[in-house]
Amino acid sequence: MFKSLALIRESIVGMVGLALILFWVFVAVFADVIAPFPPNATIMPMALPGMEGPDGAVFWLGTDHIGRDILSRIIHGSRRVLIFAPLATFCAYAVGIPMGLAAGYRRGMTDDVLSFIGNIILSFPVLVLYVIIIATLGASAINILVAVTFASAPGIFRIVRGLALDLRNREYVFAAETRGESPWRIMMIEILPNARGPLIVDACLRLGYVIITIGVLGFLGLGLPPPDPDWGGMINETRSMATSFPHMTIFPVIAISSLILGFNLLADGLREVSLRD
Amino acid sequence: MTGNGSSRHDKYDGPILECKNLSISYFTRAGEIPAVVDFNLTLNQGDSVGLVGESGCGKSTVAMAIMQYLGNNGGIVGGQVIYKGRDLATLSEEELRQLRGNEIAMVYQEPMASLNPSMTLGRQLMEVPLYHEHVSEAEAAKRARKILADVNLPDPDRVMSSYPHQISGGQQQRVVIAMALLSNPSLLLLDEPTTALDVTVEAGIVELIAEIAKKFNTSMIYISHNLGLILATCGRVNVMYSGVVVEEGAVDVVFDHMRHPYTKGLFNAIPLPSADKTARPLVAIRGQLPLPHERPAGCYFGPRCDFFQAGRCDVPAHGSTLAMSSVDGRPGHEVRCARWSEIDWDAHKPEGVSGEETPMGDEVLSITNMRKYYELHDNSIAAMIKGKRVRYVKANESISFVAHESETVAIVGESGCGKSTFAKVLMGLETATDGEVLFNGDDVSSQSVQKRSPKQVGSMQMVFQNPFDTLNPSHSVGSQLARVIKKFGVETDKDRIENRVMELLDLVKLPRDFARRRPRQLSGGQKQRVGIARAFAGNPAMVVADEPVSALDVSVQAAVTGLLMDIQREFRTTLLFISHDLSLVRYLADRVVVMYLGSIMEQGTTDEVFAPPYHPYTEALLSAVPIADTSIVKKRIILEGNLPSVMNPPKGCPFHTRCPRKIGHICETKTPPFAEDGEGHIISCHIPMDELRKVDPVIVQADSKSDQPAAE
Amino acid sequence: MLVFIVRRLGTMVLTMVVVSILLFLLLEINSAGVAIKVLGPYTSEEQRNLWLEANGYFRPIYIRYFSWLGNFIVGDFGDSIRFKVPVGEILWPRLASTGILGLAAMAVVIPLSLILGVLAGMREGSTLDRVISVGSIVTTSIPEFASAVFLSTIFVFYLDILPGTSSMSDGFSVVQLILPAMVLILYDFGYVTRMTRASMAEVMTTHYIRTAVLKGLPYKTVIMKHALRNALIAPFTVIMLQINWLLSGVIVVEFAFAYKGFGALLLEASLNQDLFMIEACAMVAVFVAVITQMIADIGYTYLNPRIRFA
Amino acid sequence: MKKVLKDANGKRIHPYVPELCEQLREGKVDRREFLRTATLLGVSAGAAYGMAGKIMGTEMVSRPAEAAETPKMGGSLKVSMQVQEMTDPATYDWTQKSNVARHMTEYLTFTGPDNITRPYLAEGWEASDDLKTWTLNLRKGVKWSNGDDFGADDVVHNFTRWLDPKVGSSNVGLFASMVDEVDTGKKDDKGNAVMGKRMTEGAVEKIDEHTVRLNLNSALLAIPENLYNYPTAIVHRRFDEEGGDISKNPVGTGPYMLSEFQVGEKATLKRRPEKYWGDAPYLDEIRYIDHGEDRSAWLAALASKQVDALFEVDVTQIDVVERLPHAVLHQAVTAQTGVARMQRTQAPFDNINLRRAMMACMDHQKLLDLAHRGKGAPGENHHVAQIHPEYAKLPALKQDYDLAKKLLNDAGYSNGVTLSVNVGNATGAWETDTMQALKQQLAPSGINLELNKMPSAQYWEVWDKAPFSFTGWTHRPLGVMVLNLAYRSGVPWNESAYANPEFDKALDVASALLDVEERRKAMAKVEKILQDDAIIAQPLWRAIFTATNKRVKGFTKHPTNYDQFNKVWLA
Repeated sequence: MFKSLALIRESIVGMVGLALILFWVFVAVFADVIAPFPPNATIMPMALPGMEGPDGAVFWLGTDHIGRDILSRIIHGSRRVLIFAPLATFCAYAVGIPMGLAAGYRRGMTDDVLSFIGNIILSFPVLVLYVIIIATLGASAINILVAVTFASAPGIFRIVRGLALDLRNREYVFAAETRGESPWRIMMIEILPNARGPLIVDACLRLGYVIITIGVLGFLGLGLPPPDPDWGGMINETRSMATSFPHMTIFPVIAISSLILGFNLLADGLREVSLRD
Repeated sequence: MTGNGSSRHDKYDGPILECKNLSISYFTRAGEIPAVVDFNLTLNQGDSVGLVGESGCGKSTVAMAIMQYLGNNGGIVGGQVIYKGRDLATLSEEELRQLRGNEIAMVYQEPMASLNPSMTLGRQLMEVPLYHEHVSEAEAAKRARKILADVNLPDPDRVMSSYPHQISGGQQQRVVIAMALLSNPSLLLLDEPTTALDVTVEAGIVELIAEIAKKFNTSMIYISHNLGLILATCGRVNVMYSGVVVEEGAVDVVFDHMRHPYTKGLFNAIPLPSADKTARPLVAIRGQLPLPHERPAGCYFGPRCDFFQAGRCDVPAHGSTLAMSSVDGRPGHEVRCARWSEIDWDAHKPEGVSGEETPMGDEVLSITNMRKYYELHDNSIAAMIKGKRVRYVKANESISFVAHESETVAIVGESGCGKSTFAKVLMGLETATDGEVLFNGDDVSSQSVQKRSPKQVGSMQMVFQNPFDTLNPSHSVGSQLARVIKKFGVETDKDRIENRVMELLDLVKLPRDFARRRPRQLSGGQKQRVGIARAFAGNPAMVVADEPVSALDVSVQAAVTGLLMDIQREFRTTLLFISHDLSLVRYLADRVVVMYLGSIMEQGTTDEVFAPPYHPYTEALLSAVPIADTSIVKKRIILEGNLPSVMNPPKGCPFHTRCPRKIGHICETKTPPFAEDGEGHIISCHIPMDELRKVDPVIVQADSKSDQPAAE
Repeated sequence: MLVFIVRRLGTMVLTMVVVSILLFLLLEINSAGVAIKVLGPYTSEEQRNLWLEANGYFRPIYIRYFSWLGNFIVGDFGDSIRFKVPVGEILWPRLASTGILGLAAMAVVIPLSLILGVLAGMREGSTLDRVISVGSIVTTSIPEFASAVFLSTIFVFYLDILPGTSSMSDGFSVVQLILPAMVLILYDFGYVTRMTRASMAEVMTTHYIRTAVLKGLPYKTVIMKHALRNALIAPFTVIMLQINWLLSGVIVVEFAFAYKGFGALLLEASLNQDLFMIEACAMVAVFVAVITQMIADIGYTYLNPRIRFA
Repeated sequence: MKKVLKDANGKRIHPYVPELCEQLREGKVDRREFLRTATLLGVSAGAAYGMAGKIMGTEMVSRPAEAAETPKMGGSLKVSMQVQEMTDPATYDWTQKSNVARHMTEYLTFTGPDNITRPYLAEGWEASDDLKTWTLNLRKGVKWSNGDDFGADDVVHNFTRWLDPKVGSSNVGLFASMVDEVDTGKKDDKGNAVMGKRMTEGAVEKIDEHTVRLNLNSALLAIPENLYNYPTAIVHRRFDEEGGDISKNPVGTGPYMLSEFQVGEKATLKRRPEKYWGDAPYLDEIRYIDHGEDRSAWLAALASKQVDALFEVDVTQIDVVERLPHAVLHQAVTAQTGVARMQRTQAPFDNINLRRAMMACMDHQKLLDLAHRGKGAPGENHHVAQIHPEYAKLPALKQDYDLAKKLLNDAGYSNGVTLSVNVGNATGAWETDTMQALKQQLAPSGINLELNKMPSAQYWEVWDKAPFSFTGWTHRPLGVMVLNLAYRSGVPWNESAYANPEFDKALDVASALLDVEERRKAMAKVEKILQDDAIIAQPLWRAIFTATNKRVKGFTKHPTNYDQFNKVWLA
């Protein structure tokens, strides 16, 4: 993992992606310091970019329809997306990896049953699944987490299963078997670490999708509960005004697209360097 | 095959191909990497030249340079490739296209990968005349069919309409050869054409190539790492090392009177029939092949050479390396060595890895009538209707043999012979369907590894085939060894485990700081050593070595083999050596078990098995093994047909479908009996033992030759 | 081959049955909730009980499931709560509309991305490759909802050259199809392009391509006859599975452009708890997905002789 | 013995009317209140305008605006609105459904954008002094589209089916005073008798072919207003026999008839060729086009001239409308509002100090400015709007954080408290915006408001159960109507589970008072009790908006979003 991260220096595309991600990570970590206003403070509705607020502070990107500073909301919104997307992705991996390992390593009935379950979930169009889950359970943070996990885990399951099917035939796995290691140890210690390369690439791509998904849910009004800023939600709240006040919509769009782009580019760069060596 | 093709050959009577001072480099992020330096070659009409060398010596690069196909990052940086007087570098893409596949054709290492999986073979063959000679479809099909018959493929029509995966590996390679011959090329490049094939199949291909050379008078460049194959196919040979040719000349001259220390080293490292593990052990070449950008100045072989002299060998005389010089009195025999004339080969007795013969001890392993069947569930509708949903695959059938303490028993066979299943049953990863497997007195046939005690598990361990696969790339060498020590309960205390890891590294002659290294920092041979250390961590009574050196280069093979035998001798371990390499088996085994399609064909002491009476399969196998010794005369036995599928084995004697000595109906219906010729030498054949005894030996030393291949 | 198809059909049916059980349990296990949803929150307990009794909700759950499933199989999905007409009356035309939108998008995505992907993958590392690769990454990084907002702002409000909604209330209109299809194309083509590129690049490094080149075939023939066929196997599967993704994108696009399609129907059914509509939509969505997967599998098998003749 | 007053046509006038005239003369009620109350009591709108004119000395025109232009006949008006199922007018639960039907099936009364209820299919009505007996005089000469004459049988049939529980009409609640609670004879799971509602025997009486009398169990002032509530459209007497589906078998008295209906997509109404009983409308055709639930899409449809009018425009969109050169924005002052109501029965809202602390944090004007762009009126936490005739002005509420902190301290939350409010956005995104603004105002006192946003359908599942929710309430012409619906002990829509006998009594008094001034005094008490009990935080009264193409003439936005296109024409 560290090797491929170090190698990312070899890929321009990957470096650009990493830079975009690190930029947003920096923004998220220091949000309290760099945001000029509290993200939910309703100060001055409909201010245009560059306008001065009541106490002389400047709304660099303007304010939204109920007077909140767009820049501060984008800055604080990065926190939400960078906590939520990785957390959701992590949960999906936490479910998908053991299932995939078990199916790929043990094969037989375990594989048949798990694959069947996975295929059923996969046969739902993703957003259909989200919409039904969220509309049935309600749009809380935990439900979005559940929905993302539920919808992403089968995809991860498939990848891990494929990798495990391949890696289980390696002689070091055979060696571990011949010394009577437990299946659990073989899966976690012998197989999993060697699957990390493709999984890291997949995780980057998946993070991009999860960010899009959280954005789409926000856009459909099924997203994270307000008022804390959520990029997709910001776009949804303001897009009816986009023609008169494009600043309300365009900046969150740039923010979300740049972060997704960052993950996609990083994934591409990682794949490039991993293929090279 | 005649027509405009051969008229083309008549126009030109200079050399077909000349490589002049050819230097080829790859350009990577790390900079320019010279792959081949100062390569010279002249090939006349009808000549066949072998390029031989270990992996990474640049032999395939030469072939690709001749084809002018070096990819995006490779290029010729010096010298010329001249084909029939034309410098290929000056040709346009279109002119090159007209040469490729038409005048210069190539046969590749992996036939399966070289054929388009989604196109019928007929179409792939027909493309050659269609695009080069613009003949009609019908004519192209006719020619394709004819050439398929020429390469001895039965039923060319079926092959024409097949896809690559539908025919066997040997047949695929025949198709690739047919494709190369379709336009009756002037020059044929063969890049390790048999490496991926089983040994009996290889023999057929080699014979075909020799036939072609004779029949079409085609000039050939034959690339191989196998000296025996070169001997069987070529007139001249170029021995390459690290991007340069170190010695060249006529094959028998070079093989009998080699002058370069590297060539000499190679021959000392391969298990020729003359080698013997106690009397004339194999000698490994010390050190490792230098990476292309770490080559020493002067002689590239210098650091590994026993005759290295500072100030002479490390002075570049020709570019960065040395120049070739002609060996006196032998025109065409050249060598790239500064001291070739000074070395007294008779006085040089290299230290081989040898030891005394150790007496055999008690029986450690005793297998009686072991059988392993797999259930195969047939989910097809037809099977459901018939109610025959379960079929049995007989992976192992009636296996019986014994192994003693400190004995080396070799199990020999080609792919699908059931060696791997057998190993799995022994190790407890599978349980036997039937029969008895007594290990140290305990029946372990139905004891899975989880049910065995750590001591039991530790006392039977395995060394694996693939060095790139044998160690887990994610964990350090030390931690992997430590885990085994802990698992087998050899040591429990942390410090003592570490001590034991160091001891193990010492045992396999690796530096102690390798404990902290990751497997990818190790060479193939080093990884195999770690693999051996791992197998011996639990002080095993028996080690199963599954082709432990087959993926290694010749020079490394000898070292690893020697090490394995050394340790075995030291611990009086029983070694079960699984291999397809009969030369190696002959060299190190005490007893040999020959398997075919899950059954034992023949077993006995090494001498018994390698001498008549033979089982017909053993006989064919022995005949098929290429031997790099000009003094050896072999009987030629080429097996017909394909290896049958394990899923659907022949009834009666499993070998009857390919047996050249099949006696009749009985072979097809009755399982042959185990006939005994002397104590322990058992042959499973319907042919009476007396008949079998009358067979001549397959391998004989020709009287005219000296019995020491390397001496002069 | 026949065996393969029959077996795939079996799996498909099994999948549908399991999905139907899950849906039924998720949405109908609480019959009191069903009554509230059907009759609205303002109704009295008495009214709800009358309805539940009339519609057989007091029967045991498994009988309810089987009668529900039976009705489903014969195409009786029940009445939409929101529309008060049989679900099928709404669902089928909507599905057809989405089919048209999807076809329109795919009609551009498939040729465009295949051509670009092949061009890029043909010469890996070339400038053209880099431009196409980065370009396709950028377009896939802009979520559909974002491009929908911007394309509509530009083309509807500023330029005023395209209609802002695509309800097709006066009959089918190609002009109204442009914006929604454009959004789908913009997002989807990048993904297929990248897949095609990767597949093509991989094929170009294979030994059989080397064989074809060294056989002296013209470059065009190498690409057209040897590389394409093998390089398109993977994108074919991706494209078929993309239909699943398309269905997701369609929700956003139909919502944003008021396109009367399946995606908007499903979203609104979910938001309005139109129970029987959700059930039918989900079943249809899964059915479409399973069918396309089956076609993908069969097509993959057909394209790949290695599996076809195994 | 009271004198029976009659108007110029010999029609009986409610005894309260002269007093009302007196109050108008003395300036105790304004013109609007006079008109509204007079018409409510059965004075025809024309007569009421006439009376007011005489009293105030000015001639009043009941139809202002755009009189200068000559209306043009013909044309098709396209309106963007959700086209929902519209089977049975009695069961309509969305205004949109009634809008499609409104020009086809008509109501007994008609409440204009000016909040004044006029006679319609009922030519006039009389209420008894105790407001328990109402006599409806039906218009003569009205023909159904199938050729039948409209008459008392139709009206009786409608009342009967509204109050039949099997029909499932929400009118049961509206006309609760015509319904008895009876034992249905069934038992529930616990063995208790299941109670059901049945129309009181004799509640509707046919007097003659064109007269119907309603006999109520209790006084009800708002009968005429109720008769224009959207589920009370009058269907044909054989409606149920003929299929019971207005969209499949459209029969009505209105000037237009449904010619095309595709649920979820579009509905087309074509003008009937026969003579209409009222003034002939101008439009040939009204087309409703469904653009889904996304308001941005509606506006996009208007922007690209795909439609001429919209159902509604969000307050955030008014700038966009103003930028469209061909569009005009319409605004209506309404009593539409939203209340963050707390259930006194559930902790922590059983603590009055906590509730009051919340109220003390509110700056209603600022909430209005932030969340609704200042469009509307500040709320006063008692759910009676300034535009209601009985509105009594109470002392202004002030933001007072010191008080809030003190109250919070008394409530035992000296370290602050986190409260979670459900928001369903059932009436638009302004609900979330308002709660976000409220959150900001509560924060300094130590109250942390969390927003639990949910889809509206889900919101309606819990709207009357959740401890703390923000519910949108629609416009009703009288303040007492909504108070009776929502805050009287035990009524079905009492979402705050409010039960205060003192309030009920005060509301009873106010509801039965005809004297506007008296009623206003009584209302002051009602409002005060509600405000002091602090069960609702009511940030604002909304103005509502829509937009039309400039070529749409004669259009006025109705405060309840009712479409009234009889006088609309296209330039």
